[in-house]
Amino acid sequence: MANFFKLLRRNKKVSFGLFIVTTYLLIALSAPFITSHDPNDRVARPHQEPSVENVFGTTRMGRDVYHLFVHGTATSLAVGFGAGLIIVVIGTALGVSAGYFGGKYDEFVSLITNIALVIPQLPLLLVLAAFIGEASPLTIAIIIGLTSWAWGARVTRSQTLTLRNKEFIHASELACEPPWRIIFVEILPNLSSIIGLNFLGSIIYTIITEATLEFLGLGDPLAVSWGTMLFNAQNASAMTVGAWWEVLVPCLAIAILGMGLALLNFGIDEIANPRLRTFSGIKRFNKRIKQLRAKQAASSVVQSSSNSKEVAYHG
Amino acid sequence: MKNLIVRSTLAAILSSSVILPVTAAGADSDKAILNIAPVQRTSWVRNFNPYNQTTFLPTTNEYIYEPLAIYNPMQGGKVHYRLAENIEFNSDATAAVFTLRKGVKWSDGEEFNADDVKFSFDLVKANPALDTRAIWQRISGVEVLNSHQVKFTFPVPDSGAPIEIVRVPVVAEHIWRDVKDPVTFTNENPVGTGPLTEIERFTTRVYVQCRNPHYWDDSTLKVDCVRLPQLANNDQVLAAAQKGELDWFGSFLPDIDKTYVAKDAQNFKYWFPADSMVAFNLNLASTKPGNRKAFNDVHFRRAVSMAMDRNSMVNIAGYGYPTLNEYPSGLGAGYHSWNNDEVDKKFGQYSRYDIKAAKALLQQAGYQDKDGDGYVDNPDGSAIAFSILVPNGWTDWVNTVQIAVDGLQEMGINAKVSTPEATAWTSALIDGSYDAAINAYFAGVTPHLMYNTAFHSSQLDKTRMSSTRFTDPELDKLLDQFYSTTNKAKQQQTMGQIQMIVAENMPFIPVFNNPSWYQYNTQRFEGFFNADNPIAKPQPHPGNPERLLHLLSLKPKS
Amino acid sequence: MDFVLRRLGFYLIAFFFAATFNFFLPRLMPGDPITVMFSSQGNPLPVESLAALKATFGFVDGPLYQQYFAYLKSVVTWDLGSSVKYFPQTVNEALGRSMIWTLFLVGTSTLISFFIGSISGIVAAWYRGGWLDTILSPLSLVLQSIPAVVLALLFMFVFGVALNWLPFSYAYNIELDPAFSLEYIKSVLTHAILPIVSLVIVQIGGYLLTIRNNLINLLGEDYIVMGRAKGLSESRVMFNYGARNALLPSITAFAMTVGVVLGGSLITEVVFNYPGLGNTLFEAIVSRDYPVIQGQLLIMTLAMLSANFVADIAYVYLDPRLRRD
Amino acid sequence: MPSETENTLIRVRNMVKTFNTGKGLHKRQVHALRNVSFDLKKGKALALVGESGSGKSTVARLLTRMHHHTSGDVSYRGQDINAFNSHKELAQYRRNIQMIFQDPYGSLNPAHTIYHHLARPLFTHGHVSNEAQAKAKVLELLRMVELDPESTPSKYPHQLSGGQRQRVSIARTMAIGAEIILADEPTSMLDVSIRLDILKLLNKMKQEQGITFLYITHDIATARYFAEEIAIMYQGQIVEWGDTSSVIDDPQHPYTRLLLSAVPDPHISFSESAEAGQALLDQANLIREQSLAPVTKVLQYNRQHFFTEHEIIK
Amino acid sequence: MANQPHLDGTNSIKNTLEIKDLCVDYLLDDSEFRAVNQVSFNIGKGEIFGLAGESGCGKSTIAFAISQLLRPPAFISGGQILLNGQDTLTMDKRTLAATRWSKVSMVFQSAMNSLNPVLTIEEQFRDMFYRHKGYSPQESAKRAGHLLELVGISPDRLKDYPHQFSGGMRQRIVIAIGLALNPDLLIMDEPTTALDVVVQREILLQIHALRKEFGFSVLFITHDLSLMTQLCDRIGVMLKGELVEVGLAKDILHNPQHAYTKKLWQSIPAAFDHQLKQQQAIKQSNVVMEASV
Repeated sequence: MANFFKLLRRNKKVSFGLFIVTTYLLIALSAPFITSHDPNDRVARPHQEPSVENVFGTTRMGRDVYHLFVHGTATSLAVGFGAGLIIVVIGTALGVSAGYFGGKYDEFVSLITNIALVIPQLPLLLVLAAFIGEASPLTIAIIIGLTSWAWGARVTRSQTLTLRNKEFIHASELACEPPWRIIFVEILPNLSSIIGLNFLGSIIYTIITEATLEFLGLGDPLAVSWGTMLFNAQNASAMTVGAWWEVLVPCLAIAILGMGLALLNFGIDEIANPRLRTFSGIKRFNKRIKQLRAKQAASSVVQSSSNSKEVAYHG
Repeated sequence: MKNLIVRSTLAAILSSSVILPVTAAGADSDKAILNIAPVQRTSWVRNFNPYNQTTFLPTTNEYIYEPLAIYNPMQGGKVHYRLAENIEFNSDATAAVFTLRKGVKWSDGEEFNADDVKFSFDLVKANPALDTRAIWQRISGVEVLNSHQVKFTFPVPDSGAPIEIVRVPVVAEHIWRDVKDPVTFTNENPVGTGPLTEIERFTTRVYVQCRNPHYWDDSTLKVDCVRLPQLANNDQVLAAAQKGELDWFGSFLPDIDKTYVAKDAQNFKYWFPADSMVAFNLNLASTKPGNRKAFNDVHFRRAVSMAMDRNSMVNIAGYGYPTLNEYPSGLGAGYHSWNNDEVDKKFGQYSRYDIKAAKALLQQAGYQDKDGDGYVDNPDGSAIAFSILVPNGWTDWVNTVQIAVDGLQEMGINAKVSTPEATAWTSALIDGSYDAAINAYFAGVTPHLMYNTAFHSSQLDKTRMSSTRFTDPELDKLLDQFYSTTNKAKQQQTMGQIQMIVAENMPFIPVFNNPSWYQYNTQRFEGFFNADNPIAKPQPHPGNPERLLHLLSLKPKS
Repeated sequence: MDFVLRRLGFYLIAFFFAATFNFFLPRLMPGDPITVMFSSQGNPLPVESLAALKATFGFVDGPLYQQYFAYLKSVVTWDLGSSVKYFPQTVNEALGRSMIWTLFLVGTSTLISFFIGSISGIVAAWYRGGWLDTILSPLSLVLQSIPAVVLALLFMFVFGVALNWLPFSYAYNIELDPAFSLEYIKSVLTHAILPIVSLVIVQIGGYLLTIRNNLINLLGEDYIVMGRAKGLSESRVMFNYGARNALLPSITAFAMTVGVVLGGSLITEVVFNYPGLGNTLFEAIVSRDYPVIQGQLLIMTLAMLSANFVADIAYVYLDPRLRRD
Repeated sequence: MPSETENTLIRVRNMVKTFNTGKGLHKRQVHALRNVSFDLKKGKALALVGESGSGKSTVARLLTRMHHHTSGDVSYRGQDINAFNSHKELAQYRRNIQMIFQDPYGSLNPAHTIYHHLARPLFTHGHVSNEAQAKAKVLELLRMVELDPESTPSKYPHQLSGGQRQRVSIARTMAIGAEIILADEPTSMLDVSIRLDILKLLNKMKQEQGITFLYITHDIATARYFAEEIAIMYQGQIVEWGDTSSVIDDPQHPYTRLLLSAVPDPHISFSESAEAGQALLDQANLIREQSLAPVTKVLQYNRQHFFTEHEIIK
Repeated sequence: MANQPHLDGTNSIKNTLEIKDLCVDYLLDDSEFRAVNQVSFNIGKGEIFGLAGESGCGKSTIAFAISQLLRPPAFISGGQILLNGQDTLTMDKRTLAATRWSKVSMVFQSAMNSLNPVLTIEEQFRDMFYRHKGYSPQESAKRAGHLLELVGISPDRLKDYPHQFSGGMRQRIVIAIGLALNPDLLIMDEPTTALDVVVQREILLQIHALRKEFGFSVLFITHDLSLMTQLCDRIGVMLKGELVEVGLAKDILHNPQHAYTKKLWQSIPAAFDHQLKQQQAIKQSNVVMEASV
């Protein structure tokens, strides 16, 4: 835990990302407490500018944008986390099992995974969502979850293959640990960063995709989410009639959450592979070099090093 | 269903085509070119086959293939003769003779005559796929009496048949008899009788259609060409309109006074006369027993009707564009000349928003919350719970339904909104597998079309208009009776009786009439129809034959 | 060669799967477009009319396996039928026309972002911790997580509507006829700027980060140190020793992102009314134009497969270790 | 062939292993082991010496039944190891035969503490029944391998040095209770100064607990230090075996001689005698080629020292 | 060599390399770690100097420091590295680039990895020749062919890629590239660790012979003290960044002074009979010495 905080302090990206995501989580969780009515209630005249009563203004239908935003946050996060969970569970299960058991099973899973990878995602989702019709956020989460696991499966599989040949896995096998235990206790903990990356990446992907589908009018228009906010704003030509708040709020909501998750993702990547860090020490490094050069220049007048250390010289 | 508020589904906050000023278009700047935007498409495909209802270009009907006559509902069904000079029924209205105008020529110079008419109807009969208006259900024979007279016979007395007959395009026999497959024929270089037959320029993005060199009514026609830029959605139409690039168009524009009129109040104008009627449907044949019981009770239907905040629907959901419909018969302002005042006196209270009265009515009829779930149940205790279907993406309707649900919930009725895809909505209405829905009805030349498709027992399961499954033998009889005479006064009386039965039973719950989308720009042309000059329905789109009258009344500003 | 053949075999299987899936997709959904289109027509359509129309558009009932084989045949012969909405335009015509624009958008933006992204990724990794790395790496990550929709809308609003610098609808000025004229080309280019720039921004981060991370992982390799020890110029070591090797894994990633880019392009096209596949697909979805939808999915799958195949070949070409004699 | 005694725990006769590699047109058979025979005797160490790729690690993998050998007889205490098919039988067998791996950084799971690594096998193999027992036993094991029993259990592998990790690996084999340990280059990745300590520890286990070792290495010196018997492998065949001192000081097979001539000897400096062994080196390729050919004959040099003759290649 | 700059008025430079008080630090997150601490030694012309020590003792860091190959976060915090009397640490970039390889070339630890996998052997000769000598491709191919022959590889394999060679051959190719410009100093950083003993012997004998032929100096880095003693003229022993003992190879073997050197020797078991005896003898003499102290 202490390490965790130390890490946060050191990695500004992670801490900033974590701050953003936590804020969103808090907003989502406390939605019932920080709102006063159903977000779909018509509370004011259409397109009221942000004011004390309606801090983010109102929509064309006279709904309060703040309430829509808060409930939309809950929806988006739920969809993101839900689909993220599905993606991670399917991807990890397939990837780890294929990588661990190998053989014909692996060939089969890899084939399916590779096929899923070369089928274009978004067009397929568009068509699916349109055909299913009235796609609620839950439905969208499920179809995104069920169609987007391939990348995770592939990455997890290759990582598992690497682990599979590690000697500690051989040692566990020799110690006669049952396969399930090797998978869950020996392999999975070592995949945590990959799983974490997959999870965060999937959340970003899902939230973006959900918003896109809804924006195109393929979602359930009654759902309160950022996507439907954009869709409704679009339908009301909010930008044209000067109701910028109706567009800006969901746009920023998505962009900022995306940023938070991305920073978190980046941070995990850096922690898992310290070489990838953007090495904040370079400034310090250059400063240090400068100091040294200055010192050397100063001391070069005085003939160097009478303080040679003791070395056993022969002859 | 011509004028549902057009679905604005496509993306773009505001999109404009960067079009050069119209005057710069082409070298023939001395020509009077009218820029119109009758439909929204993502690309123009060269297809001038007038029978291909789904994919032909919007300037095919009327502009290339002039109708025999035009019936004008706005003038109580007045006939404007075009290629025909006269229509005469026999005594029992089982046949009508169309006398054709002499001297009419096809645009290639060939003479137009009765054989062309017979050929066209035979063509439709031989190719069922072309008979999209089901004309051969209304007529039983076509006979050429002489080169300028054609006789149509009807299976039953039917004074309304000519209304449909004149909607069938008449094509040139000397061209079409050589066409191998008229269904897939694209008729790229059309030969017509209408005012604008020459395709001067054609790209997927824009096309220009100009004056027929042999037009019979040449002196009336002041517009030399129409130019159609391809515009994919409302936003693009708006952008083009704001720049004054469109002269005559019909599109949903949000906050039109702000977004359009304000840009040039002198010239940018609109007029949204009432069009098709929008009503809520309760399925009398619902598969859920509790719902079915309630829906079959006229008191329940009336209470539901009184929970509809029609003013909010019009003003908030519809931007104030639709026309309020508080006619208990659903007749609407568009057909006010047919109105039976008695009906409103007797049943008018049921089609006005009055939540208190609605509650009282429910209470009186024995609807109470029996199981304590917070919602009212049938007098026998069975539960009432239903979703109101509305096509996904039809935003204004979705909002309308939400307003309705707000009212119903307030009354204690367990109603929700459900937004299936338009396809699913349509098929649910056709096969009756739904509880409640919002729906729009045909606006015909007379109100008969709306009532007939909605309630005549022969129409069950045929279209989504018969969705409520309400039929009444008396009503059937009256509907059959309406067109069996050519006597206007008799028709008026029948229509009065029809309204009475409908209003008494309230089988649908009218809320408003869709607006006819129509905007215009007087910078370059004048003579536009508007509230002060209400000659006919003003929309430019191809479902509206009166647009020919409109085109002919336009002239360039000097 | 063996490797390439094996990949080809895989692509065939994948395409077959995608095509089969494509066959079942619309058949699982209720309603056909003809019924839907005419149920709202002015008059009830006689049953015979409806049947005749369905036949014309190829919505024939029959045992599923017959339909399936007929479908497979149509896929193999690439005779995909006619559009319902734009009859008699064939699906091939509709796709052919819009594909050119999408290829233009996707191709140009991919090349630009691959080029810029890779070069800045290489430089960022080489001078790790330098200002370029410190700014670009997190920035590109953030850009990557902004939806194409939001970006396109923002661009359109700022540069198109508010500043009115650039055209933001359609692919060229409609007053011009497509021709090999300076004016036309200029019009095409100015119209492409906004969509391409927003697509580039969506993609560039991915390339930057992939190649940066790949290269950083290679920096400690002996052959790179040896390159420096050999006294070669910094740029020679950076590109011929570092980038050449770091590029290899990103080629696969490159092919993977084609799907993402296609998706992004769909949305961008819809926003900018660009006459590409995205617009066509979306309209087809809205009007339930099944033949076009199916054709779209097939052609996009083909695009993905070809991108992957090109990547495979490029990989073999660039990595001598995969070349077998 | 090696003489049999009652103390023979593992008896390997004519062990053959072929791998199939490549796909399609490139399908090929690789003969990893060809007729390998040896015995592991209780409380003794056999050093298997050879260059990388000679097949010495394959031997260990086959003995642990991580793979099946293609043909030949391998028995443990007289039982054919191929007969251990049920999970239970295999577990029984593997409890007795364990491996220590070359890479100290790969042989411990970075996600778990040292305690986990040692306590798990104790539970799995039923040596302990509760945490308290396990704790005590872990401490004992750590003491046995000369690691600090106080601080070590809670540490993670990355907090230990390579030598310490290798000690943990050794403790793990003890925790399982193996009587045979297959040590696959256990010191080659360690610093020079630590190598001997590890070997000393192994030696102690051999002497005090009677553990039997198969010591796989390419380092002649440690083989000599640790193993009573030695077998020289080249390309899947054992070309010479016998008493360690006899084989090293009096090599008979040309390949053994080549190998030994290349072993760095600090006392023979290049500048003084650069030509030392040069004659052999000049023939290196020829010797390799000859030693690659199938064995035709086994010759006995002395009571405990054998070498092979090969098919003659023109 | 006559035009080499002279140092401190001395007429000729005896030492190819002089390292004086070299310090190398690594910048850690919040501290600095001294990897090389005030190390000084010389390598004479044509001398093979060995640097022994265990992993992490800083011996490779010194090798990298000589031609300024260290990257952040490592930096040289003090000292001088005189190559033919010129301090490489104060060289400007151009001189440094010209010095690299033409004066100091390197053979790296991993035989598998020190050749660029995507370039042919010829290209890896060519870029170096072009950079330093401006050779045309034909010229460079000719030279490269000669060099390959020198290390016993057929010149017609120039068009091959690194992965087509065995580990030993690759290391020879690197040596050939290393000798291409007749450098004054060849740094060999554990050049044979990944190779089998026979191959190792072959390569080192080759180096030994080439050194005689061309007269370059060698800085030989390894952890294998036996090997080093065999090959080197003089040896330095490093421990935790410091040079603890320097001497002739013979002296290091027979008369180690520093306790660490002794420990290193003791941890190498003898392979052969005569070594066993010798070790026995040393042990006894140590016992005697310790007793006498």
